Amino acid sequence: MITIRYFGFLKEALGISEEQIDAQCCKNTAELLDYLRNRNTQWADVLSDANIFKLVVNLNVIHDVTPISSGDEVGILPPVTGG
Amino acid sequence: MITIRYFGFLKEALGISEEQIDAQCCKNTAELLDYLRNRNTQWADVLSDANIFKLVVNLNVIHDVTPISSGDEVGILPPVTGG
Amino acid sequence: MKRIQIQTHPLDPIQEGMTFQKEAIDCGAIVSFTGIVRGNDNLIPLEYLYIEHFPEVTEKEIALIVHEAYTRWDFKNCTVIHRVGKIAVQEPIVWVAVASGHRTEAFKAAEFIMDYLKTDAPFWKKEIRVDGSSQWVKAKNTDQQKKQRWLYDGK
Amino acid sequence: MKRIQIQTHPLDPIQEGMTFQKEAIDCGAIVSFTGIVRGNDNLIPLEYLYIEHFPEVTEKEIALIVHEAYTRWDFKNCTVIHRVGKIAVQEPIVWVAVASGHRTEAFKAAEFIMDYLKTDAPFWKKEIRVDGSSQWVKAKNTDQQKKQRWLYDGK
Repeated sequence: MITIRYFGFLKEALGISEEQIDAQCCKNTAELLDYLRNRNTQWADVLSDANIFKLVVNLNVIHDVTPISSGDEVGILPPVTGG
Repeated sequence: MITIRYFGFLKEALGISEEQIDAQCCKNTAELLDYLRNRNTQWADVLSDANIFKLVVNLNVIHDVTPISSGDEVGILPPVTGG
Repeated sequence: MKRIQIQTHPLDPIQEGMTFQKEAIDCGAIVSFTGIVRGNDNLIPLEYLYIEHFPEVTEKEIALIVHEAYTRWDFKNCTVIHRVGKIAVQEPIVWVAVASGHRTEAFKAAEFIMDYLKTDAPFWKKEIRVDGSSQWVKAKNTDQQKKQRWLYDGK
Repeated sequence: MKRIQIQTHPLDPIQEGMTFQKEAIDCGAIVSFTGIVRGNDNLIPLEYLYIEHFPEVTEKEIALIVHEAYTRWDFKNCTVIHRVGKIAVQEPIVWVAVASGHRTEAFKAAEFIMDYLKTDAPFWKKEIRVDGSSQWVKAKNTDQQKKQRWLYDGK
């Protein structure tokens, strides 16, 4: 299983803060995003590129497509608004 | 009489912090500086342009040659080093 | 010495400033920034902010920002404290302090850290207004521009 | 609210910061600068600084600098405190604080005021060293350059 964590407005827009999905779904972070966007048009809209600032795999911010497998945790971060 | 006040290193280099001179010496601040520089080579050296940052007449910083007369106070300020 | 702290309890810039000043041995300059929750930016006044973050990741991202500042300017001490959770109007939300030999380094590093913290550190702000309505704050383009300025105005 | 103060008694940035923060109503950003006497800039360590100024004129010149900053950036509160007389190593010599709606204005105005204070305000620094020798500090070209930067980088 892969754990997915949603932050900020994504949580409320998707109605979920964390979920576990079968690791068969996707070999890497790009495939994971495709998989989630294919759920329905709402997911596709909410998870549009403009709404995703960064992905985090196992607490490391990633800058390129990154392989994922069972046991990994992926965080999906919307644009940040701290300070 | 015109009162002249010296500040910072000028005081020590000239061995004087304040003096009064006859107002007949000079009609304006440029003439005053000439008058003081003509006292001897030491005064000319110490009061060189590089050592004078600004002149103050009656507590107002001046930016141009300014008329002076009896009762006026002129401050001679070397380059500043605060902060 | 670098210190990065995320906390839910109130942030006290005075207390932090005292500690920071005491530790800034041989530094000629201290610049500090305090960010405070404003109440009247919108039509309906704010009651409080709620700030979410990503524990561990936020600290790591701030450490990267401080390190990047350190490669650009020579400074000795740096503290970054950011509050999360519920924060009332007029309360401090973020405090950044930099101590260095001379003033320019401290000014530049503190401003740089704040600009990058705004655009890179995983914090999300939700506004809860006095009428009970609430909304997640949208990221500002002006913050991106302020950050990009440092690409050219590196020092 | 602007406050300019020249004082011979010790300068306490913590106490001043507390007062300043309390008065910064509706401000989202406070930037403060503390300048501290360094002891080891030269071969022979410093024992203390002696600072001379020109009473009345110094205050007026600082007021002009603060006003010039105010024409460039929108800020609400500003305090400038400079100590004169005998100041020991590690003691604060100058404190500048600016409070504004947003951070950039406070950073820019505080740095601008410090840069101009260095080159324009009538203060003169004399170093008294541990071996009893003493010397008036020479004005630095780098301070002139920092000031001139603001002619082009106005905002």
